[in-house]
Amino acid sequence: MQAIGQNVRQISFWAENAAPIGLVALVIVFAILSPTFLTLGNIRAMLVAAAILVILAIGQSFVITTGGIDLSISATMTFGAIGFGLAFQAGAGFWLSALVAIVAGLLIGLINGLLIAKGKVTDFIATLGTLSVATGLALIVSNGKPITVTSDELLILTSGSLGIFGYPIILAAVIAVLAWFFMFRTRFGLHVQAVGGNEESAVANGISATRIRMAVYLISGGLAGVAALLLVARVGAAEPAINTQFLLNSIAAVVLGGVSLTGGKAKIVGPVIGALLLTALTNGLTLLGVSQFYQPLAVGLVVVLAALLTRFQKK
Amino acid sequence: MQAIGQNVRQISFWAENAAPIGLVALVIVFAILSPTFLTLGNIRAMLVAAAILVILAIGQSFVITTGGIDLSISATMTFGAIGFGLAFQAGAGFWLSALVAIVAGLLIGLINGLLIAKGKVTDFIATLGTLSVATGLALIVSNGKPITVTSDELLILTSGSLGIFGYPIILAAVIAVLAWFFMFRTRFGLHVQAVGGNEESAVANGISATRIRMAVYLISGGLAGVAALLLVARVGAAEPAINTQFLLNSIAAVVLGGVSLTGGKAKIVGPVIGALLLTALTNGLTLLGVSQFYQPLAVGLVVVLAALLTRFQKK
Amino acid sequence: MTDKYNSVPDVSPHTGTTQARDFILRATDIKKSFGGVHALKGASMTMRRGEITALIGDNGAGKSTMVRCLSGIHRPDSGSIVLDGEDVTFESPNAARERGIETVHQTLALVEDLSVWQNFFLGREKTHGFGPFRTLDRKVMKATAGELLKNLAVNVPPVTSKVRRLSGGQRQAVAIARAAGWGSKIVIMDEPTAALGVQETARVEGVINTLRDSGVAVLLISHNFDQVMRLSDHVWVMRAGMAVAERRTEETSGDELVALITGAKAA
Amino acid sequence: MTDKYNSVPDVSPHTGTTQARDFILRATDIKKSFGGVHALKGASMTMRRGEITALIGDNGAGKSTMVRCLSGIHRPDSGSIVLDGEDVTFESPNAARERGIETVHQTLALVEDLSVWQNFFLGREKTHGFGPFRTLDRKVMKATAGELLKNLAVNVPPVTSKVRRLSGGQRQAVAIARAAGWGSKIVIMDEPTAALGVQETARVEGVINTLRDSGVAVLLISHNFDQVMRLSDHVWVMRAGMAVAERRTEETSGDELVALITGAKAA
Amino acid sequence: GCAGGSGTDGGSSSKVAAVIKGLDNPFFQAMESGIQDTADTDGVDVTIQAAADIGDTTGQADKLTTLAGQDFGCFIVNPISGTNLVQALSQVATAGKPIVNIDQPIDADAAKTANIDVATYIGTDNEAAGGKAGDFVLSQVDAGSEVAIIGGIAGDVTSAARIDGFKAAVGSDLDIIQESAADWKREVALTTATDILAANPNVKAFFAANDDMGLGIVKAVENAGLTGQITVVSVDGNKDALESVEAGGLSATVAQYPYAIGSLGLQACEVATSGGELPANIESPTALVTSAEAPDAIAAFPQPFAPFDNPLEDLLPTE
Ligand SMILES: Nc1ncnc2c1ncn2[C@@H]1O[C@H](COP(=O)(O)OP(=O)(O)OP(=O)(O)O)[C@@H](O)[C@H]1O
Ligand SMILES: Nc1ncnc2c1ncn2[C@@H]1O[C@H](COP(=O)(O)OP(=O)(O)OP(=O)(O)O)[C@@H](O)[C@H]1O
Ligand SMILES: [Mg+2]
Ligand SMILES: [Mg+2]
Repeated sequence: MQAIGQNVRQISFWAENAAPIGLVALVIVFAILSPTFLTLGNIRAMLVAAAILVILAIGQSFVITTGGIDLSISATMTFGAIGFGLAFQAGAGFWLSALVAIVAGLLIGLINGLLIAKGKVTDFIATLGTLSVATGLALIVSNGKPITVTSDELLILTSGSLGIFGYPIILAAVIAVLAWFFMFRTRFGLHVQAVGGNEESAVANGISATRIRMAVYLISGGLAGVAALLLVARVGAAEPAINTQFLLNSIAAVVLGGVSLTGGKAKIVGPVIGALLLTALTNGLTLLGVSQFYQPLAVGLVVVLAALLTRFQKK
Repeated sequence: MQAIGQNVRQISFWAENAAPIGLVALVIVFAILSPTFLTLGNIRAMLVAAAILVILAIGQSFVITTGGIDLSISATMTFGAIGFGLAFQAGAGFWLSALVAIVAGLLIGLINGLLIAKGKVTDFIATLGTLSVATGLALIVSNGKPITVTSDELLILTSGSLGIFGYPIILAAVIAVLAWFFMFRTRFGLHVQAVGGNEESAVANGISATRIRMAVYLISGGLAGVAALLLVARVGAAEPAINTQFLLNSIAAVVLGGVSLTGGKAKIVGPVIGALLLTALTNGLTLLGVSQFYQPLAVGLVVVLAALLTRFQKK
Repeated sequence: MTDKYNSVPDVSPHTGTTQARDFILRATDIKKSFGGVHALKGASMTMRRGEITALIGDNGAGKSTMVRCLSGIHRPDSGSIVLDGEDVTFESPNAARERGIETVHQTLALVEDLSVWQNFFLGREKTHGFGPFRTLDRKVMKATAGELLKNLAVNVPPVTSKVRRLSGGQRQAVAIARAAGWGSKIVIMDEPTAALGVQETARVEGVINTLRDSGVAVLLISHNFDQVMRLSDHVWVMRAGMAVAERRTEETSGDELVALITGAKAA
Repeated sequence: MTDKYNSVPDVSPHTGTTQARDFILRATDIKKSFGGVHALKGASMTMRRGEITALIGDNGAGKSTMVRCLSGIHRPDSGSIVLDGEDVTFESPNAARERGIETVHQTLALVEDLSVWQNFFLGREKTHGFGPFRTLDRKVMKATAGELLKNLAVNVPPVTSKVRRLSGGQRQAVAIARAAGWGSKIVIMDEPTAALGVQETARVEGVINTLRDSGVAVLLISHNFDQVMRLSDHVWVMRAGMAVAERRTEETSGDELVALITGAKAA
Repeated sequence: GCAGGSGTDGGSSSKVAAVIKGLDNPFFQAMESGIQDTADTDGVDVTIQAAADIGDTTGQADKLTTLAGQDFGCFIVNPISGTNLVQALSQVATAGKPIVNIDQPIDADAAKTANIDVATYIGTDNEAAGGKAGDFVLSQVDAGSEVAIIGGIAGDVTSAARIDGFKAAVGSDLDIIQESAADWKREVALTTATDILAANPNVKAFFAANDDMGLGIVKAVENAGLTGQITVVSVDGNKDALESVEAGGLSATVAQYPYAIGSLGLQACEVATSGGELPANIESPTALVTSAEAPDAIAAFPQPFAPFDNPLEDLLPTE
C-alpha cells in the first residue's frame, strides 16, 4: 500500500500508466455524464466494438517493438476481407474462407518483411507502398464491389457471447494472452525486443535480425487477416473500402499503451488498454451526443495529452 | 562525359538519382504510349496540378531533414483553406484572407513545434494528434460546409501563366529556390542539417535544437498555409474535407527525392522532382485510361521500386 | 594535503605562493543531479594560467559532467564558476565559447553527415550579407579549416569530405583542431586519446604541449596515468561526484594517484 | 624476423619448436572489403593454447574487422580459419560460439533496454517445455548470471536491472563475464579496458589472467602497450589490413612495437 | 445537446436516434438539417450521429450499437453500405423498436437473415438518379459522342449505383471512354478531368457521382476554355451546385433533396412511435435541375422546389 502511495507521487508512475489512468479517468467522466455508459449492454457493445482495434494494435505492437511501423495494416485487413468474401462466394465455406483471409494477410506481411528485412527498405516507405498495393489488389480482385456474406458461423461470431463478453472480444483476449506469452516468455519475444533495442548487438549475439523482422511483419499481416474476419462479420460484407481510421488508431493505441516508436520496449497490455481507451472515447462522445465535428478534436486532444504524459516515463 | 559514363556504371549513381531517373523513365514510357502526354497543354496542366504537392513536399523536407515527420501537413492545409474561406466570406479581401490562411497554418505549426521541441513528444504522435485537432477545427469553424470563393486575384492565380508555366507552379518554384537558398546557403539551413544529423553534437556546438525544431514545424505549417491558397484557388472553394492523399504523397515525394527519414541529409531538388514524378504518374495513368482500380497498385509499385533503389545510396 | 574534501584552495598549501589572480578558472561547490543521480555533489577545482591541469577519477566519478558544466552544456544546480576573476554563468555552449572556453568532448560532438569545414565552424559560421539573406562565407571557412587541420592530422582529410568518411583518428584530429583553433583562454579535452593509436596519440600530445606553450590553459581528462604524469602540471582527483584531492604533478606519483582515486588514501 | 608480410608461420622461426598442433587457431590470408574499403588485405595470424595473444596496430589497421571475422559476424571474402586443426567457416556468431569462440566486442554488444540476465543469455537462452510453447527458464538464467558476475564486478548490479541503468564499468563487466562464462576455448577481447578506470582495469586484467590460467586462449586487442607487455605471451602487429609482424612478448619492447606499428621498422 | 425532450421513460420513448453517413459532405449535412429542423418544429427529441467519413463502416456500426442500448423509441439509419449496420440493427429489432431506413437501402437478404424488420424505406434510388443524369446527357449531345465518368472512392457503393444507372441509361448510344475515381473530392476531380480533357479532345460530356466532383470538372472545363461546349452533370443538388447550374457552370444536377429525406425520416419515426402504419416504401422526390429550374430550386432550398405530395402528412399524429 505504502509503496503504491509513494509511487503515485512520482510523475513517472503516471507516465508509465498513461493508458490505464486515461481509461479510468474517461470511464469516471462518462459514467457521471451519461447514465447509459456503465450499463452492461453498453459495456458489452464497447468491448465488441474494440475487438478489431485490439487485434490490430497487438500486431502493430510487435512491429513497433522492433522499431518499425506497419502503415499497411488496415489495407491488409481490407485485402484479407476481400479474400474471405471471394472465397466464400466461390463456395469455400467459412473455415476455408477464414484461412484464405489469414493467408492473404500473411502475403502482404511477407512482402513487407521481404522489403524491409531483406531489401533494407525503410519500414515507413515499404509499408506505405504495400498500403497502396494492397488497396489496389483489393479493388482489382473484388472489381470494386462489396461482397455480401451470409454465413451462420459469422453470425455466431458476431452475436455469441459469454456473459458480457462477446465472442469477438474473447477472440481478441485470447490473441492478447498468446501475444503476451510469446513476447515475454519465449526466446522469440526476447529476440524481438533485442532487435528493437539494439540491432547490432542482437546480431553480434547470434540473433538473425532478418528473421525477426520477417516474423513481426508476418505476425502483423496475419493478425490483420484475423481482424478481417471480425470486420466481415461486423459489417456483413467484404468491402474494398480502406479503413484509414484503423491505421492511425492502431498506432495511437500502441503509443498510448506506452510503447516507444524507437523500439526495444515491448508492451502488450498497454496497447490493448490503449485500444479500449480510444473505443471508450468515441463511445462516450456518441452517448453524450457530441457533434461529429468535435470528435476528431477530442481524439486529437486525448492523444496529445497522453503523449505529453508518456514522455515522463523512466528510461 | 567520361566521368558521367563511369558514374553510370555504379549502382549508387542510380540510387542517388532515383527521382530524376524515375521521372525521365516515366516521361519516356508515357510519351510513347500516349501522344497527348508531351503536348504543351498537358505539360502545363501537369505542372499546375503538381504545385500544391511541391510546396507541401518542401515543407515536409525541412521537417524530415531534422529527423521528424509532419503527419498534420494536409490537415493543416485544410484548416488554412477554411481560414481563407471564412475570412473572405467575412469580406476581408484577398490579401488579408491569404494572410489568415498562412497564419492558420503557422498556428498548427506552432502547436507542433511546441509539443515536439518543448514538450519532447514524439513527432509522429504529436502531429498525429494535431492532424485530428486541425481536422476537427476545420469542421467546426466551417460548420462542415464548403465555402465558395470567387475572387479576381484567385482567378488570376489559377489561370495566369508565363509560357507553359502557370502562376501556381511559378509560386512553387520561387518557394523551392528560397528553400534551397535557406537550406544550403545560410546558417539556419546548416543548423537544420546538424540537428538532424546528430542533435547532441549540434547542441554541444551551441545550436539550439529547440529553436530549430520550432522553426521547421513553423515552416511546414506556413507552407501548408500557402498551399491552402493554391487549393482554394484551384477548386474555387474552401472545403473542410481531409486530404489524406496529400499527406502520404508529400512524404513519398520527399523519400523518392532521396531524403532519409532518419534525418541529417537535406535535399530540396529531390523532393520537388519526387512530387513531379508522382503527379506525372497519375496524369499518365489517367491519360492512358488505366482503370481506377489499378492506379493505387501502380503508385504503390513505383514507391516500392524507388525505395529499393534509394537503399543503394552512398552513406 | 588539502585540509578537507572540497576545501576551496585559494592559497594552495603545497606551493604557498599561488595568488587568486593566478587562477584563470575557479569552480566552487558545483552540484548537478540528473533525476535521482547526483553526478556532482559539490565539487570544486581550479585551473592556472599557462598550465596543463589534469582531472582524473574512476568511471562515473563525474569528470565529464564537470566538463559539461564548464562548457555551458549543463547548468549547475548550484555553485559558482569564476573565470579570469569574474563570476560567470553560461546559458549555452556558445556563451562559454565566447568567453574563451573551448571543449573537445568525450563524444567529439561532430555531425557525421556534415563536411569537415561545416563541422569546424558549427554554431559560429562566418557569413556575409545582411538580414535574413546573410549567406555562409564558404570560401573563407574552408580555407581556415584546412589551414588549422594541417598542423595536426597525419593524413589531412579534404575539408569538403564528410566526417562520416573519416577514420577515428581523423575525427579526433578535426575535433581537437576545432577547439584549438580559436585563440581561446582555456581548452578542455575529455579523454582525447582514449581510442587513438600510438602515432595519433603522439600528435595530440604535441598539440596539447603547443597550446600550453602559447599560454592557453588546458584541462585534460584522462585515464592514462603515464600521459597525466608526462603532460600535466597539476592534478585534480575526483571520486563519487567530489574533487577529493589535488597535487602538483612533480610532487606525486602514479601510485599515489591510484590510491587517491580508489580512496585507499584519504586526500 | 618472420621472413615476409603474411608468411604463414607454421613453424615460428624464433621458437623453432612450435608445432602446428600447438596452434588452437590459425587464420590464413584473410581478405575482407566493405564496398571500396579493403579492411583486410590478406592478414594471417595464429593463437596458441593457453596463451594470451595480443593484437595491436593503429586506428583502422583492421583489428576489429579481424575479430569480427573470427567471431562469425563477418564472413571473410577469402582465406581460411583453422580451429583446433579443423577447417571452419562460421555462418553466424552462434556458429562461432558453438565452436567455443567467445567475443567481447569493442561496442560491448549489449542491449540497453534488456536486463542483465537477458543480455547474459542473449541468443542462447535456456528454455523448458516443448515446441512453440517452450518458455524461458528465467530462474536458472538469473541465478547463473548472478553467479558469474560476482567474480568480476566491483559493485555487482542486480541481474534484473536494465543495462541502461548501469555505469560504463558495470557494462563492461557484464560483457566480459558473459564471454568468460561459457567454458570456451577462445575468448577474444576488443579493447576491453579502453574506457575503464584504474580499479575496473585491474579487475579485467585479473579476469584475463584467470582465463589463461584455466587453459583458455585469449586474444587481446589493445592500444595500451604497458598492458600488452604486462599481460600477453605473444604479439601480432597489424598495419593497413595486414599482419606485418609477430613477436614473443618477452623478446620485444614497447619501442620495437611502436616502430613495427608505424612502419619505421620493416618486420 | 439533447435536453428538453418530451420523452417518457421506459416502454416506448418518443426520443429518436439518427445515424447517418459522414458529415464532411454537404449532402449529409443537409440531411442532418432536415432531421433536426423537423424535430425542432415538431418538438421531438432527436440525437444525430454520423460516421467519421464515407469509408468508416465499422465506426458507424459502433455508433449505432452505442445508441441502440439507450432508450430511444425509433431509429433512423442511413448506412454506408447495404450491410454494415445490419448487426447493430438486429439489436434494435430485437428490442422491437421501429427502424426507418433512409437514403442507402439496407441489403434485403441480410436484413431477413438477421430478422430485421424495416418499418419503411425512404430515399431515392441512386441508380434511378444516375439514370436521370444519363437521359439528360443523351438529350444534350449527339449520339455516339464521347463521355467520361468520374466516380467517388474506388469501390464505393453509392458511387457504383449512380454510375451503373448512368451507364444503363446511355446504353450504347454514347461512347464511354473512361471511368475514373476522384475520391469524392473536388480537387482530385479537377486534376482528373483536366487529364481526361487533354487526352480526349473530343469528349463531349462528363458525369460525376456527386456535386463536389461535378464542380471540380466544371472548373477543369473552364480552365480549358471549353465552358458551354461540354455537358457536365452530377448528382446531389447541393446549394453551390444549384448556384453553378444557374450561373451556367454545371449543365444540370440530379437533386435528391437530402433535406427532404431527413425530414421524411423523422416524420416516419413520429408516425411509427405513435402506432401509425407506414408504407413500405416512400419515394422521396428527385428532380433534374437545369438552368431553367435552378432559380426556383435555389429559392426553395433546402425544400423540394416542385410540388411534392408528402405521403406521411395524413399519418402524422396531431398535436
Ligand atoms: N545526462 C545524464 N543523465 C543521467 N545521468 C547522467 C547523465 N550524465 C551523467 N550521468 C551520471 O552521472 C554520473 C557521472 O557521469 P560522468 O559521465 O560525469 O562520469 P565520468 O567521470 O566522465 O566517467 P567516465 O570516466 O566513464 O567518462 C554517472 O553515474 C552517470 O551515469
Ligand atoms: N562495416 C564497415 N563498413 C565500411 N567500412 C568499414 C566497416 N568496418 C570497418 N570498416 C573500415 O575498415 C577499416 C578497418 O577498421 P577496423 O575497425 O577493423 O580498425 P581497427 O584496427 O579496429 O581500428 P581501431 O583501433 O580504431 O578500433 C577502417 O578503414 C574502417 O573504416
Ligand atoms: Mg567521461
Ligand atoms: Mg577496433
